[in-house]
Amino acid sequence: MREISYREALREAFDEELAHDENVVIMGEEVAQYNGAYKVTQGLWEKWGDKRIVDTPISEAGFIGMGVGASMLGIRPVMELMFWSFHSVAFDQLVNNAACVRYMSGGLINCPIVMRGPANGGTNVGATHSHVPEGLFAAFPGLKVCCPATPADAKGLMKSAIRDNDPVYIMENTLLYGNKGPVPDPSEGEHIVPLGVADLKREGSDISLISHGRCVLHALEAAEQLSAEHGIECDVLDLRSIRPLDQDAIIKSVMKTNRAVLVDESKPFCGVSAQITTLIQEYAFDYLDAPIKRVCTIDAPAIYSKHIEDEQLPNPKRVIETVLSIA
Amino acid sequence: MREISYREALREAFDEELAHDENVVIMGEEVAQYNGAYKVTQGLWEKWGDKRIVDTPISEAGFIGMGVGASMLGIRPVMELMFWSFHSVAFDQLVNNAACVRYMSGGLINCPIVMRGPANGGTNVGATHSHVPEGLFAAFPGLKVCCPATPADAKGLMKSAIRDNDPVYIMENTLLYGNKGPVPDPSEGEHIVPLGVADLKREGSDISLISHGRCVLHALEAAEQLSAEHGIECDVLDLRSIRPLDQDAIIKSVMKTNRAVLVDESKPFCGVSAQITTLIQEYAFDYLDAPIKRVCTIDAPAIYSKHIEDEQLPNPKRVIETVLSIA
Amino acid sequence: MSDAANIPFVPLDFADSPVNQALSAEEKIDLYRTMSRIRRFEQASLKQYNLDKMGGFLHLYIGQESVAVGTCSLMGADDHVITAYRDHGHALAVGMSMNECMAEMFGKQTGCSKGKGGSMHFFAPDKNYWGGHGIVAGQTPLGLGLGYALKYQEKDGCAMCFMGDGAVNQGVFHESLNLAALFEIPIVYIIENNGYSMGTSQKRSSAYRDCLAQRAEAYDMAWDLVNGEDLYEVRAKTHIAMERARKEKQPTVLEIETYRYYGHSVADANTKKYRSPEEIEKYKQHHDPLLLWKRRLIDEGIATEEQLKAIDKEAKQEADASVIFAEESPAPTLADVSTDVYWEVDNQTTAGNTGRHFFND
Amino acid sequence: MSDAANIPFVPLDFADSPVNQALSAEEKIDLYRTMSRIRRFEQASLKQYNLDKMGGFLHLYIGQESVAVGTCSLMGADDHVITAYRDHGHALAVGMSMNECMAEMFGKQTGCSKGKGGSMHFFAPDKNYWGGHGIVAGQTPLGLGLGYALKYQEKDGCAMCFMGDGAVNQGVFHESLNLAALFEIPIVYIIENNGYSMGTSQKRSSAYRDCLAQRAEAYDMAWDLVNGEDLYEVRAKTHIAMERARKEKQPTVLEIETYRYYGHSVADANTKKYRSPEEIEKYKQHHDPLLLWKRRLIDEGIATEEQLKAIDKEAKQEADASVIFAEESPAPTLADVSTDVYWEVDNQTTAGNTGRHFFND
Ligand SMILES: Cc1ncc(C[n+]2csc(CCOP(=O)(O)OP(=O)(O)O)c2C)c(N)n1
Ligand SMILES: Cc1ncc(C[n+]2csc(CCOP(=O)(O)OP(=O)(O)O)c2C)c(N)n1
Ligand SMILES: [Mg+2]
Ligand SMILES: [Mg+2]
Repeated sequence: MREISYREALREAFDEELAHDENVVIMGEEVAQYNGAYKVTQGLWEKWGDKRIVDTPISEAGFIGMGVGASMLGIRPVMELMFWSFHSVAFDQLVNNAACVRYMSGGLINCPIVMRGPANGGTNVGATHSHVPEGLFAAFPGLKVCCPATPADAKGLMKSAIRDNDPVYIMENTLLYGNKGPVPDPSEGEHIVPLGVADLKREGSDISLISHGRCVLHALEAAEQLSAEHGIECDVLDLRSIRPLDQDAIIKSVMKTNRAVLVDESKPFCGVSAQITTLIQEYAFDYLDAPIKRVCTIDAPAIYSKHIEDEQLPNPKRVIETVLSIA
Repeated sequence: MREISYREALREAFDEELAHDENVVIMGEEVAQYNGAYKVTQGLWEKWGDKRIVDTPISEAGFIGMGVGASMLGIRPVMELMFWSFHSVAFDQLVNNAACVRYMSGGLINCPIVMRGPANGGTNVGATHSHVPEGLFAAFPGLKVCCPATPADAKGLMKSAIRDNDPVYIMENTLLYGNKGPVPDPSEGEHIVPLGVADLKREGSDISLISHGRCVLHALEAAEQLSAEHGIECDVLDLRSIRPLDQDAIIKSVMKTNRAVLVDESKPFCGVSAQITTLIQEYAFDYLDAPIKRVCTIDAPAIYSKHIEDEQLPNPKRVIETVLSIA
Repeated sequence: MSDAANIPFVPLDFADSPVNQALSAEEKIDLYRTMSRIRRFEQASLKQYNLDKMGGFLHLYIGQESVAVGTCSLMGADDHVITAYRDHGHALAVGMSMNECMAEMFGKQTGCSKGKGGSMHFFAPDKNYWGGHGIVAGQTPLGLGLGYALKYQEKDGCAMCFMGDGAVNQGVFHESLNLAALFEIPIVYIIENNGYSMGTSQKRSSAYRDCLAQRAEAYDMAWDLVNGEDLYEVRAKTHIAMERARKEKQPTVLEIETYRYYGHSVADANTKKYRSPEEIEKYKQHHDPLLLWKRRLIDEGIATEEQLKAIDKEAKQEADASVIFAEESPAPTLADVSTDVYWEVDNQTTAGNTGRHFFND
Repeated sequence: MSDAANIPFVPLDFADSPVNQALSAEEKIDLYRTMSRIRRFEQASLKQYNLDKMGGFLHLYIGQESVAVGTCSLMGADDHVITAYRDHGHALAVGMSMNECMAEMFGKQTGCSKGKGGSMHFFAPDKNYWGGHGIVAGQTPLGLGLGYALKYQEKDGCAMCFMGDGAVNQGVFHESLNLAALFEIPIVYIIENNGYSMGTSQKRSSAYRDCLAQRAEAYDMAWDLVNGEDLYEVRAKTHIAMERARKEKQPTVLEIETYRYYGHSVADANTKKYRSPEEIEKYKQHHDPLLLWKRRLIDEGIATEEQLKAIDKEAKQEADASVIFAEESPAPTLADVSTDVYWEVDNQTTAGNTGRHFFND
């Protein structure tokens, strides 16, 4: 299969959906004339013009609220947050207007909006720019959240998200944009990955590594090393979508392996992995041979220093140590 | 001991701390001339005047940021959010500036600020006004969060919070303001409840009910009924403070009872109880005779209808059902 | 010095404006009817609130009726409305029924929002009415989005976004104004200035030069100040702003001066503390929009006192009937708590059936 | 018609303003030195950034030096400063050392923020410098708080809060302006208008009448527009605003026109796409604040070309030395990740030792 980058895969999703539905509009800071701060939208403005690809001022609450309002009338805005970290200045629009307006109107309204952008640490940009808010948003019923780890998933989930009639928040990752991977050629038909379906990216019977986003790559790397050096075979389950969640896949894997390590870039307190732990201990209680362990970001604001930030984040070394502590 | 209301207990804490430290200033919408939307600050403006009790416009991001800035220079603002739900329009100031400025400055700065106000469902004010964000904020290292359930704890925790040199977010509850309870008389010396110390509000050996805020009262009520009707004796542990957290008290209780039900007004996904569950299964794995169960708010935005909202929330009936399912 | 200085001052009569000249007698009476229906509806709801038939807040619109009725009477098929929590007036003005509104406050399944929204969250997208929003100024960028969509879809309509005088100090409103001007959005922001945000007077909450609408100048945007007690003036000036939006794709901020007779909400215990009883009485006696319009209709020979009284009576009967309707309607069940969260789930699509959406353990 | 019409136009010379008249020759040379140190420091950091010695972003201030230096040169003991992520100029202008700043960018323990903040987050509270903030306009209410505290503590100082031209469209800035005017806070908001927010020109991001500072009028607040290339003008006009804050407790918005020569950050690949190379060249040749100030000093007979060159050279040496200092300093350890989160924990107080604060499983 052809290989394209995560960035290109996303761009292809936008391009196809812009063609597929004239109500799709891409919006955000620097997405048009500048081609996107991380070049995800490169070339789209040139191709699609001012109406479909729209630069906004630095007014996240304003333009996201505008997108939510427009979506109520049938526009399908795909809004870039230059960093997902900037959610903090638009939180009300994100968790009240987008998430609750359907409910508060008794189902009269729906918001087919997509919010997207990079949501990750590891680029030495400091505490305010390194939030990983997938758990934060998945906590709000009414919202859907996903975190693609590969180019194929990035494209497939984005296309699902744009066609979804509920608000979907997609957490990308600046450190993945350049990664290449196989993505089906458009000539072979549409490549769509449904929300709510996890992907078993590696099979093993000794322990389940459950992860999402870039941490999936750490889990896979750790799994190879554990296999080679310790003879431990890991299931590596990529959640892909946090809400809806493929709980069946999680429970199935743990019932098989009887042990789980969750690899999650969230801060530990109330992170996504706390919710997954809660589900596993409830639905697979009798199958667990050891406590569920987590590898999260070390519990402090994100440190700037490039000499140490990678160690604050989950990484293969920490995954291996944790697996060995219970395997 | 004399009995005063939760509201009066808070007011007493403010009054004492206003006297104790001239840098303490109370701020928020309608806190001064109007005496507070929920009358928590009643009489303080008359007594302390314009400098110490300050009405603000409806500009939560602006005035909370102002409070954070002032706290960097040694002022100790105690800021009311008329509803904690309005955090959504001030989120950046709450989770970036207050929580991270110490870290980003390498410890050169600290923010002795208190944010407070009611944070609860159950008053039929709809989805946007009924958030319970203790888990949301406790997820941010740099912040401290507590949720008093009784008048004595309200006063004692508030006094600790005001004297604390870090940002402390206190989640009160409109449905508790009128509740009366024993609070030591000021003549007997200062009544202070430290952050990070849970309170075992009832003893029993069959199961641990772990809770915070108003849910503690549901847990206590359920415990009485379980004792009377089913002969089941519950430990009822009131966390009081979510971060710092009295993990020792939690683990000790579960090691004694071998079963736990968490009663938590959070929405279930990544709620406080997900974090507590994660800790228990890790630190008391071998002591658990059944999966940890949770009684949370039913996973949807808050419904308005007074005919049903109480059933969306944790309540004694749901606690009892859940306990019986594993006891 | 021109001759103008010698012409005696006579206040503008907005009755002469084309949009008012075009009104038929029947339409003028209808305007009265709608205002009367709002007032009677709210009086009935106040009574029911005090009988504990509702939960939460009740923000009464009484005293401000001419604003919603005057502005909404100008709406065409592609004009849309969004407002804050003080939303009953606009709801009835766009044509929602008393029944669905009263039932909503009673928290019943037959409510416009199935009892899920309450008093602050009335919705009727089929009538171009997008709520009812509780977070102060939270609706201001949503309104922008309505205007954005209209322009995007090349419809000739505009959005009207209502807000209070206290809402002008929320940052998102300013972001919205900048975006409206920059993107040339067909929107009219309408500040219903009733002088107070809860217990705080305009002076204690806002810094301004001459008035609040003037803040639009910061964005080189058109604005106007409107005397809200005069239905003709409301219509005349709003019409200009709506036409500017529809034809020129230019936004406007209108500040409409008005007054509320009751407290901020029914729970407002201080309503006679931060405003003097004399102030309230003055408005009721000399500036009441229903009274003034009634006089106007009589002066113009369009209706008699008796005819208008009959309209009031009908309105009261309609309101009373809506109470019975609400009372007799079924309450939501526990199952209802979990619907209307996700469109895909409600519509049982493949997406809605894939993965776990709800996390009740 | 008055006689004024007959007097030929001569531009104002801000050198005549009292605050500039009061400058000694040594002080004028010092102003040059500080500007030169900023430029050399940043040139050195750019080189190190390209050698991969730093992580994250590097937002260069080169071209804007007169703004930080002119304004901060007016600071007294009780005047405080806060700014955005483009913060190196202000840091050196308030007296921070190159060593601590360079080491910060290198992510070393000896950095002003112990390597925890990076280029965007320099801090020196002992020099009344409160950062360095990365969220656009997030610092604007913090600045307000500094002013609030000064007034509360009855100090005669003021706060200066810097921001970019793109930051004016964040709502929190407007909330801050309203509060500043309403509460009479001693603050000067300084918009450093370099014409662009990343790749977006002022025209494409902001709606305005004549200029951005004029938005202050919405709050009945004083404002002024300043030619930033002229150090005398920057000082003269900022001084007026600071005095207004200190003496009258009244806020001001100043918009200082300036220019950055490099991209938005070093990562900005489009820097020559959204602005023409000619535009950049024009500024470098005709509007460079160092060049202009150098000429001025020579014209005034205060310094010779050689003397100023020597200052540049010293500055470069200091910058080079700071690179060595940074390079040789130790990096933070994993243990350092977990300090500086809570004051009470760091200070091992009873509160800091009670309950669990960190949740690494
Ligand atoms: C963000 C936010 N802050 C505070 C409140 C609480 N609150 C509700 S209405 C109100 C006063 C608003 O006054 P105004 O905008 O003048 O509207 P009016 O009630 O007069 O119609 C306040 C403070 C809220 N709902 N949202
Ligand atoms: C809330 C927020 N949105 C977006 C960004 C990303 N961002 C950082 S700087 C910048 C441009 C700011 O331009 P301006 O205010 O003119 O300042 P300048 O960089 O020119 O000094 C943007 C969009 C951010 N840091 N914070
Ligand atoms: Mg008002
Ligand atoms: Mg700029």
